[in-house]
Amino acid sequence: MAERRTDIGPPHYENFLPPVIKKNYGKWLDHDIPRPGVLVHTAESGDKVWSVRAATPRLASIVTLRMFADLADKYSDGYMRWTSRNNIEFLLTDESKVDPLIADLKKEGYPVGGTGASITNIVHTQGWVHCHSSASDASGVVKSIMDELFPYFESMDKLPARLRIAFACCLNMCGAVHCSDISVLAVHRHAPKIDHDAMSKVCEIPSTISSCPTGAIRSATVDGKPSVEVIEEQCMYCANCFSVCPAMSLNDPETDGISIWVGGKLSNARSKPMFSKLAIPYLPNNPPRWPEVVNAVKHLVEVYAKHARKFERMGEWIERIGWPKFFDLTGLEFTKYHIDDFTHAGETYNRSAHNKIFNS
Amino acid sequence: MAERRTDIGPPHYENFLPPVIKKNYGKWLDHDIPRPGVLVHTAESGDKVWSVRAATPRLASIVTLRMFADLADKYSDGYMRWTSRNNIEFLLTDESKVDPLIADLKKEGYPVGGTGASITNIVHTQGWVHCHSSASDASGVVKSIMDELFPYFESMDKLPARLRIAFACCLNMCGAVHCSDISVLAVHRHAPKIDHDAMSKVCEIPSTISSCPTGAIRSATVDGKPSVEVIEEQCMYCANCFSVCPAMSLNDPETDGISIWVGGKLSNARSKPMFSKLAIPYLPNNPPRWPEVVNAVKHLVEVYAKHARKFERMGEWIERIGWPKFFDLTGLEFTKYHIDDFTHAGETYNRSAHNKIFNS
Amino acid sequence: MTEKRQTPKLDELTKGPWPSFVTEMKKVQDNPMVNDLLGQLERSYNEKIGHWKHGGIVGVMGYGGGVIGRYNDLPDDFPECNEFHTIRVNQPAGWFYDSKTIRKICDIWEKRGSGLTNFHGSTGDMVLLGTRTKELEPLFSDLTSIDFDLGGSGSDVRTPSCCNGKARCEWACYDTMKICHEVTMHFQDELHRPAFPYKWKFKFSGCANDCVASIARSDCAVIGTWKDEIKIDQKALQEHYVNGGGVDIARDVVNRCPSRCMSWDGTKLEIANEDCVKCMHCINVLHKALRPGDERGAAILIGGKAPIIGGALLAFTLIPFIDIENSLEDIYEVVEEIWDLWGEYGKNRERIGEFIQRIGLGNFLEQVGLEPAPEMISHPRTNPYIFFELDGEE
Amino acid sequence: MTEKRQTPKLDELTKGPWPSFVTEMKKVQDNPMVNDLLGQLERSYNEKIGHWKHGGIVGVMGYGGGVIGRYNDLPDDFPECNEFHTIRVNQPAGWFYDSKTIRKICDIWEKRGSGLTNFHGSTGDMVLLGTRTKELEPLFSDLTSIDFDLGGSGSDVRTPSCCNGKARCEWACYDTMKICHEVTMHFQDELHRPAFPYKWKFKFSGCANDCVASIARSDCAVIGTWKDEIKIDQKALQEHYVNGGGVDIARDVVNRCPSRCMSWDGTKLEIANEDCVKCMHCINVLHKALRPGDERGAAILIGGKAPIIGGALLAFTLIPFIDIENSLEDIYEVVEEIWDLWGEYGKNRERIGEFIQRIGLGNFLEQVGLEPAPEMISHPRTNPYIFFELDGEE
Ligand code: SRM
Ligand code: SRM
Ligand code: SRM
Ligand code: SRM
Ligand code: SF4
Ligand code: SF4
Ligand code: SF4
Ligand code: SF4
Ligand code: SF4
Ligand code: SF4
Ligand code: SF4
Ligand code: SF4
Repeated sequence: MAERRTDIGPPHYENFLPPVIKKNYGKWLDHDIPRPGVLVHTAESGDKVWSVRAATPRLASIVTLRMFADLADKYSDGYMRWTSRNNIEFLLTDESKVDPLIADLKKEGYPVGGTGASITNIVHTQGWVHCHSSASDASGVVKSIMDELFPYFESMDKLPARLRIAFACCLNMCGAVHCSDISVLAVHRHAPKIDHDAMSKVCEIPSTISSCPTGAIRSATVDGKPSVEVIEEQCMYCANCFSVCPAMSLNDPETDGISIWVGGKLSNARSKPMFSKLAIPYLPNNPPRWPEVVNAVKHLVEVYAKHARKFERMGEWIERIGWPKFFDLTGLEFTKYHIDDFTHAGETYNRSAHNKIFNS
Repeated sequence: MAERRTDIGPPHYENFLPPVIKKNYGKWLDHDIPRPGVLVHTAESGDKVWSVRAATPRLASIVTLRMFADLADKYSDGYMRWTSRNNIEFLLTDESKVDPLIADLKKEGYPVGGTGASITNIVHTQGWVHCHSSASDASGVVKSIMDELFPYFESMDKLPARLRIAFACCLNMCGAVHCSDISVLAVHRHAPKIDHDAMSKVCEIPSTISSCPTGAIRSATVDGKPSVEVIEEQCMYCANCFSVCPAMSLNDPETDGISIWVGGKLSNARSKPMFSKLAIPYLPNNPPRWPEVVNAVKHLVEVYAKHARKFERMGEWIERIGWPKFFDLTGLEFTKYHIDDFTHAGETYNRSAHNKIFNS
Repeated sequence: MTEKRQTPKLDELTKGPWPSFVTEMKKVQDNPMVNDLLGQLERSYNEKIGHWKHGGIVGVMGYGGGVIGRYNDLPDDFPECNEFHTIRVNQPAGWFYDSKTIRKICDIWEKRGSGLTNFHGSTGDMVLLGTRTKELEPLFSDLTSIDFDLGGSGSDVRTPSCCNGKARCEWACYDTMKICHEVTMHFQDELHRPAFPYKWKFKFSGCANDCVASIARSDCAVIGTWKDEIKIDQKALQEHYVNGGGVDIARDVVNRCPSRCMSWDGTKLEIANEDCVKCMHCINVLHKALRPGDERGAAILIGGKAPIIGGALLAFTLIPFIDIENSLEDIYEVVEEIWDLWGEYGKNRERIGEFIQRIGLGNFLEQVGLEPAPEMISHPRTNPYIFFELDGEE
Repeated sequence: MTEKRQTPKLDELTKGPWPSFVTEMKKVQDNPMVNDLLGQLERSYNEKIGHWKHGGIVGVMGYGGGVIGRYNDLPDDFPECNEFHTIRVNQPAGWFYDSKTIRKICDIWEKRGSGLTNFHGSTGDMVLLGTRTKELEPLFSDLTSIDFDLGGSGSDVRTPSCCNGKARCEWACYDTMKICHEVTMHFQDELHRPAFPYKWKFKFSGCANDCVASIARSDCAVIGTWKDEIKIDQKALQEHYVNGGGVDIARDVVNRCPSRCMSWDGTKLEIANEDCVKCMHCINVLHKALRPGDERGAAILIGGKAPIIGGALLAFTLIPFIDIENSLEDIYEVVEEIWDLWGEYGKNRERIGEFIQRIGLGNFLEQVGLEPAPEMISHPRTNPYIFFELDGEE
């Protein structure tokens, strides 16, 4: 038997670069987007490469992966890449192969789009498919939303700028929903249910107590066994206790659900990166299609599309018009939940006399 | 003996309004500043009132007050007012009396100015004249600075916009230096010296301990008596303990001194109100003329005057050019003290890739 | 009387163009209190340290505020100013006086104190600087006899102050002096008898220029504003600002508008008023042509303060618009709701601004019976730590 | 094999234009693990709750990370997916593959696991979704035999990721894929053997557009930038953007420049480069005429993270500019200094961003031997609570 190999790291990326990429590495001049989902990059040498970007559900079976490999062999000398948002890209040197590839992809059910001022794939997480912490499914919500927003994926003329959506199934935010134009975040709304039997076996009680940022957990003796209790009013359902102690699950079918956040961005283009802000505190979990969530997201996209100026991301648009106007235009209710009450809450109060109250 | 009167409140202001003010109350149309220190307001009725504004040291003797009363009788029907920044104003209806009044004021040593894009009186506090807490004198520093900046008081063409200076003699900031274009703030830099004898007599020990925002104070027994001790490294010299407990004085001739802050503003004009930010952490107390402080303030005024655009307050100018450039242009040293480390410190980090590093 | 104190260091400060506080003191050096004060201050200048002791509880009968007790720590060296208490006298709104009244005050103060004053203190009071305990009651009686009363100190309503507003300013969106006076009279009890967790300051500015620094220096700032269109006189604009007037309308006004809601094509100025934040800048600069709208009132902002102890705070918008001149009773009601809540749950030395942050603005609104509004915040929360209250919902 | 699970709810999600994860699962439903997974997921859809238990410590020999243990809470109902661990496989930099390699991976995963994957996980790994404990070692051996290794999990260096940078983007200011690969190789030990207070993520973006979300989702974000002039081809500008091109240069570019350092008179575009913050916007929009400068490198930002537990943080500028391709050793040194400090003083589950805020950025810089610079902050402190250190001074 061969020696056990460890610490070898990933294979070198050069192994996987198409020749045109290797040749023009670092010498690209410019790009165009001749149609949604297709980029053409021109190098100093005059070489061109056509990138065809197709949607994937991220959760991919080996059947699909093999199909992609076949397409790569057929169209792009066997090469392909995935993007930072889980789309797949085929890099072609022969323009005439672009249309046939797109047709093949479409036939297989992997539509092409997501470039420029579009809505590309939703960054998301595991949900009920794999995670213990999830307050909703991930893939199902994403699929439901993208089915509805599909026209925005396939086009680049319906929006003032790119619009990025992210989904996470609990406050850990593996989908990094904290900086997206629209963020869909599943939330728990019930304090942890304590498994007192398991507690002393699987958890370290002091570290469980100290894990709570609001100090809601106290030690307690239950049925003669050491355990903890949670003061409901002090719990804001962050699940940090559950992360360190399996006996404190927050999952609850009645009260779990979904919140919607808006106006975040990652890029430094124009404005600095921004966090997403609360738009809708809670919508119910309604599988398999989550209609309330889908409608809310669609509505937000439409209001934005209608009112924002060219090159204005969601958050930039809202900053210009102001939050009162945002709530006005969207018809969303402004509640006490929208007002921050965490550590830096006071920094979010309107500490000025600047104010758009207007009666004509 | 007459009945003891209480809770009568201040006299009604109408008693003190000149007839022209009473007549045109709420019906002013417009104003001009024909020369520094003189405002002329025009009413809808066509009436005009000339306001002549003179500097005072705020600390005024009855001799001076009587002299002002005499001038008021001579020029403004006996009426006068003080401004929110401790200047005195005489309200005249006869334009021809303006120049003679100014001449009289000048003769008495109360120069006229402080309007428009000028440096008006410095808002300040008690200092060694009256307060137990002061880390410097107030009036002496103010006098020294204004002697040097006097040309900016008497003119309106040397600055891009008004420039407001404030002084406070300790962190209580009775001069509200937290929002001035240039703030001069006296600081302690030595932990409280504890008078252990007095402690248990004049202070409540538990409330003294809990007064400290950094938890630097602990109970201790000294010479058999209950007292407290201070952990030096945890003290940032706020003097809150001294406010509640006289036995914890922070005054110290060796280490007390003055810090300089810039870029605050109060008005909502254009930008929202802004806090002042640290420019110079420490300059020594050097009575009677505080040359280091005077020079620093003057330098800041000059750099601002040279570089800012019209209508740009100090803070607006710095926001436009950026803090790196501010430190560059002023030649001030940037130190770890400039980096916030209090409650919301993290909110002041540059959380973006926006950055003006430039090498041509 | 002891001999005249020599003050070589202080004498330096009688020189120069700016009026000198030392000169003021010298003008009344005949008063032995002032003579010793000069000596003590010269000592401070030499030693770089103050010589006043911490506080001291003195006052007038029936009042808890208005007098700051002060003793020096060198009673043997400067006995005449060993007792040197400060009297805060509530100024008339807008700091207007007549000569008769000024002379009366001077006469009283000549008799009862040092003859030194602050016109005015930072909060706005007329400050009488330095007297002895035994003079307090007579002084108070003298003052009330000429219709003056003390101001606030300690954990009470502090002396309210205001800009001169409608008295002399064309921009006043409400009658600052009237409202200031009425509020002061309404809360006399709260002003003289400290019963709060900490101090409470009111300040009144007629517009967003905020000439009394209300947003930074008061717990309750009332700032004038309007809610209809800015009035533009296009003719006056041409006359005063196009070709001349020292203003470049595009650069200095349109481009500096914080909400970027103005447009100027060289002949006509237009404002998208629904986007205007009423910052006052365009009106300030083009004052001969622009005026605030007709539907005027005020915004109520809460929670401004100096740094002690959680850090300085600017006040924030609690009520974005109210027709204040006709709604004073409503304001009293809200303020009293707030005081009740703060009185019950506020910690000692916790200003209202810190209290609200501690309990959460949402909870605060609920408690005082105000609806949450997006005008109160610069943006909704970014963190997901929501205290959901399911009871209400289900 | 048990019979094929019926999934009426999930079947709804096979409809519609967007590719369906349910369809993916159905494609490999022959695998009994997937069959049971479908059953379990349908159950979750009915009951609105997940059926996975908390964690489980499993892994491969000698490694502390790379495998996420997972068991369901319905072992009797869905025995085939009771053990359903996730394998994180370190992706090649930039997520480039060839068909041969993809097929090899599929073959291995067909043999050793569910046949379901994530291409890719949020951190960037190739995620193999669902296998049993006993398969872990063989799987690892199969993977290394085709030159793949595991990624990170737990309190270690997480799998670094990068944008495609110089491979296909004209704006890459440094070679993101090369640096990402080298850093990954350099820190193999730290990646496989958790020894930190909490996780540490590296992400590499070639410019301020930040196409891998490094600023929000990594503890150490390396973002390309330049420090000389933006290169303007005035001729190309005329050709592509004046009269046509769909861009209004004044409105869409000059007016949207965050530092307002551009001017455009209809024929010539000028940039005051010393004021440019390198935000990329003008280059993005006018890409046929504008390019980043020649003196290229990167900024190093520290401390980005999701909300747990002190609230989400964006990374902040620690090193405003470094010629990264020629200074990798310096970066290693700084990073290791940081790890030493954090390792010693960081609390359990305290990300570096929270750690720095707790100890203070000033102190942090001192400890790791970096000079304070105003580029690191948006503005100096506003509160006066300075911990003066007199020793140094005197
Ligand atoms: C392929 C990919 C990088 C990769 O290595 O995988 C990529 C590639 C490009 N990005 Fe990106 N970006 C990619 C994720 C991102 C992300 C990350 C994310 O969304 O999670 C961002 C930050 C988004 C945000 O701010 O929330 C991002 C912000 C940008 C921007 C800045 C947009 C803005 O104005 O805010 C540009 C500039 C532009 O398009 O004008 C840009 C521009 C580009 C260009 C034009 C760069 C070039 O010249 O090659 C590429 C084609 C863009 C397009 O699709 O229209 N890319 N780009 C990623 C494709 C994701 C996908 O499948 O849809
Ligand atoms: C008399 C006084 C109010 C009072 O009731 O006492 C007053 C009176 C006027 N102020 Fe003021 N302001 C007065 C303190 C203030 C303050 C408070 C302070 O400095 O502590 C501010 C806020 C300053 C700040 O932002 O730090 C203030 C910010 C303004 C502004 C806004 C300036 C800006 O662009 O930021 C204006 C508008 C303007 O001048 O264009 C203004 C305008 C005016 C006008 C033009 C209003 C008018 O039409 O009558 C008055 C003459 C201004 C002048 O002196 O040029 N006044 N003004 C105060 C005079 C103080 C003094 O003796 O110097
Ligand atoms: C006299 C005066 C300064 C002056 O020279 O003008 C003054 C003097 C004192 N202030 Fe003040 N404050 C004065 C206006 C202010 C202001 C400005 C204002 O009101 O606009 C502020 C900042 C605004 C605010 O309230 O936040 C101010 C913020 C403080 C603070 C810190 C309060 C905070 O919450 O941060 C203290 C500390 C305390 O209350 O224990 C304080 C405490 C004091 C004490 C009573 C000292 C103490 O620790 O007990 C000072 C007595 C000095 C003396 O011996 O005469 N003084 N104080 C001002 C009152 C005169 C008047 O009534 O007109
Ligand atoms: C698989 C993945 C989600 C996905 O579907 O892609 C994932 C899954 C989990 N994450 Fe994550 N995280 C994943 C990327 C992220 C990201 C995004 C990123 O790296 O760009 C984040 C936000 C960025 C960050 O690190 O701050 C993220 C922030 C968290 C956190 C909160 C960390 C924080 O400091 O706020 C936790 C909680 C924890 O560490 O205890 C967490 C914990 C977890 C755990 C291990 C659950 C737990 O509490 O132990 C999840 C295992 C799920 C499962 O059963 O498979 N995961 N996690 C991602 C890793 C795949 C990969 O290696 O490529
Ligand atoms: S967001 Fe929460 S529930 Fe979703 S995968 Fe991450 S840790 Fe699991
Ligand atoms: S969910 Fe969060 S707030 Fe609630 S008890 Fe657990 S750790 Fe505390
Ligand atoms: S700032 Fe401090 S020292 Fe000065 S008067 Fe106020 S409390 Fe006294
Ligand atoms: S001065 Fe402030 S930090 Fe220092 S011991 Fe006193 S209360 Fe604490
Ligand atoms: S605050 Fe406004 S209304 Fe009052 S004096 Fe100043 S400019 Fe006039
Ligand atoms: S008041 Fe201010 S916000 Fe309104 S139009 Fe004028 S400058 Fe713009
Ligand atoms: S981050 Fe910049 S260099 Fe990297 S792909 Fe995006 S645009 Fe290109
Ligand atoms: S890169 Fe950004 S900041 Fe620099 S000139 Fe272009 S738009 Fe302005």
